[in-house]
Amino acid sequence: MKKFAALLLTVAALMGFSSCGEDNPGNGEAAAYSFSFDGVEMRPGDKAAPVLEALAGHSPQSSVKASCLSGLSGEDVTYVLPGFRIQTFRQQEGDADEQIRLIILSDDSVATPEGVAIGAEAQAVKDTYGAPSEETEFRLAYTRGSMRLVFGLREGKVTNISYEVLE
Amino acid sequence: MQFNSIPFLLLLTAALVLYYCLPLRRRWYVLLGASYLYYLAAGAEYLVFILYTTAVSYLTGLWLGRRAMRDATALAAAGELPREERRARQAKDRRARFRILVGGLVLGFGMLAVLKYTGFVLSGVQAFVPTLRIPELLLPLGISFYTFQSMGYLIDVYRGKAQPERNPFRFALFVSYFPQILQGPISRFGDLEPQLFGEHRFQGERFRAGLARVVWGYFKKMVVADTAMIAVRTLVEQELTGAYVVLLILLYSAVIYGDFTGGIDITIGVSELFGVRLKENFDRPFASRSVKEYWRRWHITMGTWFTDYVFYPLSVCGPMQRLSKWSRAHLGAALGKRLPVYIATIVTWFLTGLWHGAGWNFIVWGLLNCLCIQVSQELQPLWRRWQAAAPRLCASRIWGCWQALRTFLLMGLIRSLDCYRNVPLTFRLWGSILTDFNWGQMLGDLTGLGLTPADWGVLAAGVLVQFAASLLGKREPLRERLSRRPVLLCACLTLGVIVILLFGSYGIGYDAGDFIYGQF
Amino acid sequence: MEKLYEILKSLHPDVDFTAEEDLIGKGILDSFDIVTLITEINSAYDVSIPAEEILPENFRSAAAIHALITRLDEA
Amino acid sequence: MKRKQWIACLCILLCGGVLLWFAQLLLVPKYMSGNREGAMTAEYYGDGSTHDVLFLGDCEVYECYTPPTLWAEYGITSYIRGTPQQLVWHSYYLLEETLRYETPRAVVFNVYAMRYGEPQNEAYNRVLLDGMRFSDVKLRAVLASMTEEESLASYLFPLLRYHSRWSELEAADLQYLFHRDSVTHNGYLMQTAVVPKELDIEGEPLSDPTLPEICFAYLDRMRELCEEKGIQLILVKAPTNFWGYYWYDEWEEQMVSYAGEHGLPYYNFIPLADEIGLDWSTDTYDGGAHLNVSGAEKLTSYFGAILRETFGLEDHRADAELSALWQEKCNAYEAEKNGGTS
Repeated sequence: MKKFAALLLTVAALMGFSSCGEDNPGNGEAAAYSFSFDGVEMRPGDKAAPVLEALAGHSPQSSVKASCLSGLSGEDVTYVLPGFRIQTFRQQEGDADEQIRLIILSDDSVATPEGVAIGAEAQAVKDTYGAPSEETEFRLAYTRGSMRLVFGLREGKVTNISYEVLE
Repeated sequence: MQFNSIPFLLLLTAALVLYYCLPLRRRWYVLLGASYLYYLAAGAEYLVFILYTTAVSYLTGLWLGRRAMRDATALAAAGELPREERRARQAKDRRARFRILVGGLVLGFGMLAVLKYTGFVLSGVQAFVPTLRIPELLLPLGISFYTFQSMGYLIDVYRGKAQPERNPFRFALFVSYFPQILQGPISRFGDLEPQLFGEHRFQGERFRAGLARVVWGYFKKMVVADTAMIAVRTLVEQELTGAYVVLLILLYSAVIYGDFTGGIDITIGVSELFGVRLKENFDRPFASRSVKEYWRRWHITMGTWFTDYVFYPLSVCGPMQRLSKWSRAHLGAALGKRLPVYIATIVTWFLTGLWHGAGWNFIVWGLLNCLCIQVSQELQPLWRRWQAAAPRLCASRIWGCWQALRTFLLMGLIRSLDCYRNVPLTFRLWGSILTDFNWGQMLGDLTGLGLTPADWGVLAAGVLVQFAASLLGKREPLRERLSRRPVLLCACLTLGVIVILLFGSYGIGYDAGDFIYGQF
Repeated sequence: MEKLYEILKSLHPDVDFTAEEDLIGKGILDSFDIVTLITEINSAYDVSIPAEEILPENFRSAAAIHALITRLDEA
Repeated sequence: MKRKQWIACLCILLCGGVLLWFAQLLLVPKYMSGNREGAMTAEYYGDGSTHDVLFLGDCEVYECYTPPTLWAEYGITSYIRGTPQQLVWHSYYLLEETLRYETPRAVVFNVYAMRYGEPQNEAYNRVLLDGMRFSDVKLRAVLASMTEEESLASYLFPLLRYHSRWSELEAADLQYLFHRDSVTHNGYLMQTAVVPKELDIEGEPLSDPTLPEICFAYLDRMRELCEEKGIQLILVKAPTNFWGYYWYDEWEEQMVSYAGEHGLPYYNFIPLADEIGLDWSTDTYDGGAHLNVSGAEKLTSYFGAILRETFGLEDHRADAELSALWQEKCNAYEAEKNGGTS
């Protein structure tokens, strides 16, 4: 009987501690990659409004891709900026929580904060960012938290760079 | 396989047709076949767990039965023995049988504990060992229910209240009977066995009553509970404070009532289609005037299970009797006689909470219920003096309604722990009811909770219909009266089906309404 | 029977147990009393009342309690 | 229960059934305004006449080819069985069903759908499958296209899917209870707006350029079905010029090699845009993603020439009965084009 009581106590104690273990944050993920241009930092998954306001000076042109069925909610929008473009998703025009889905570097006039630009060697990318989480003949991908930095490759050279939101 | 899914209805129809075609004595084969088909649909990987529990309790039961037989014949063969020696031998045999019982219980409850509580306990250990990886354990369908039912069987066999079942297939049906596997009621072997294997000729009236009960269960579940659940989910996700918490209490009461009693109505109704009568699990619970009475009307079979197999044995077992003697000797008569019962009650409610879920909110939920019962028990003398002071008022209906309302709100408050599933957050939200009671804002924002005005209308109508049915059915449930008038019943059922199909919350856009108690 | 009356008297001195026929219904014996009663009876009569015998009809009156004790004694 | 009671019950059940059937007719979306695309599939059954050319595909088909122009300029009869984001297996089952009604001389399939290996949204399934008449083909189409959350029952009894529309009913739901108006011209959904194209940018980078295996499997089945019935299968890629519906070079290579391997004609109209005479400032209604009516006519007359010269489709304008029928269609087409009621 004493053994039973002892067992009960230890189990209760263990559970007692579990309550404080409930909301300890997951071990810190390495910070997600972000792109910056003209002092404005942006990351896929962020709200689009503040970033677009900050970049208003470059008068981004926007283009909307409506879905085939007009009733379907949501549309993708692309904002073209010097050397790169931002693709977002929103419910409708002026939607407050329009979200950045994709940042695409289109030419070598811009580079990633870590200094890699279009035309760089695949090996240069690996030297800068280390082992990729996904490597194929056509691409190198570095996944961090809820986003992914992808380098498109043709004949070992970087042809496009994009920051993507993980679905 | 959900109750409100097409495959279930197909399985049920096929089983019914086959059931009434077979000769009377072989009809239970259909039930066994349907039960295992139903269980397989939930996932073949779960099968091994239910087979394990069935085997453990079947074999332990047989062993206990044989051992009891052997002890009795040995004792009789030994002829006349002095009282002392006979008593000692009986005690020795009983202890040996007790060890077999404990072996069976440990194996049975052990599996439940491992599958259900490892994650919970390990998350506690994780506070010390952060790198500990908690394995993802799958929780077999209805494990809490069929484990309790088979363990109850073992204790009944040990106590001699039930004869062990020799035929493994019959016993397998007792454990896995498909209507009640998902969320009970937790039946006793003595009650269910004669029903399952009795001779059930087709009786029109009982069949119609069962059908009416099934449709009524679907109505409560799909029209009321699932609609209210949409708003509850928004309230919980956004953790809205103040008057929203009161709204959540009211809505979640409608959800849990519609979902659980509706589910049990479907279970008992379906079982009645086969002529198998199951124990009632509810008796107009929201009419109860005290927490103690509430727990005699809500989830009755679980309450009696914990009382018969946990509370009483605990309060009269050896160590508790020694404690009772010691406490009465040292702490005086009043506290002395209360201590053992308090301890037994607290442990019982701790386990009841734990049974509901592997989480602190469930345990706190259990202990709070225990606290309410103990406090109202202690205030009994105070309450009698108040009753003596104003007898006419206390006997009046208004007072009765006030008590029922008070109990309803209190139980709703405690039950909201189920929704938030986080104890500190729940207490903070309870506090917010007093600090910022923003009922104006809440009333204005009703459509923002995911329900259109039309849905709110359906919800209100549904609750009113339930309230009316419960009032009309005070003396005799409506379905019994209706089952005696087939044409009227047919009209009601058709109308019911149409209402469910039109106003039910099901299909795309609503995630399939799985039963709250189905996840235990 | 005498020992039984003594035990009952020690619990509730003001109740006349010889005549009382509905101890449970009238709420004279509550759950605390029953547990204490069982402990006293077990030590006084050297029997052990199992949990499944805790039923209203066994504790309805002093006579019923006594019948329970004798039944357990012969078993 | 006595016989009289049985009869009463049966009557009640019958009334219940009729009521549910009526509720289903009432609650099913009518697609007469707003999303008119929903009414296109069912419209085919009302046409009744036979056609030499059958177009299959998504919006790059039902908004880029105009049957009345094909008839007016070349006397070729055609029908477009297109639906929004029609997947390859949708097209295959539509073809199989259409062959139960008629055997066209040529089937034109737009290859853009090859990029989708799985359904993108339940709405696209509903828009196509709800319109189809009940048949074993529809059953197989439903089973092949259903997403995770959908159920076969909700296609057999659409009431199970649209029951919650009871609180959003409009006048149209009552007006179009038993009939539907036609919203297209032999499957062509007219778009008269003009939104010039501005941005000339590429599509987003591709993570995996290879086209899904399942698409080629169903394309093979379509090819075999056409060979079996002696129908000429023609693969086309509509001239779109938009970052959102970008046609990648890797995809083009795979389609060219597939067409070459099976000896199928494949026309990619994107590079031919200038030859067709498309002007991206006037011929598109959404900035380059789709053609409007003027763009569609240009493409149709260009494609008509190919159909006549390369595939030798005859000119039926001499046939009195057909020309009377098509005259009506052309009048309706011109009326909508000039009337501007899009």
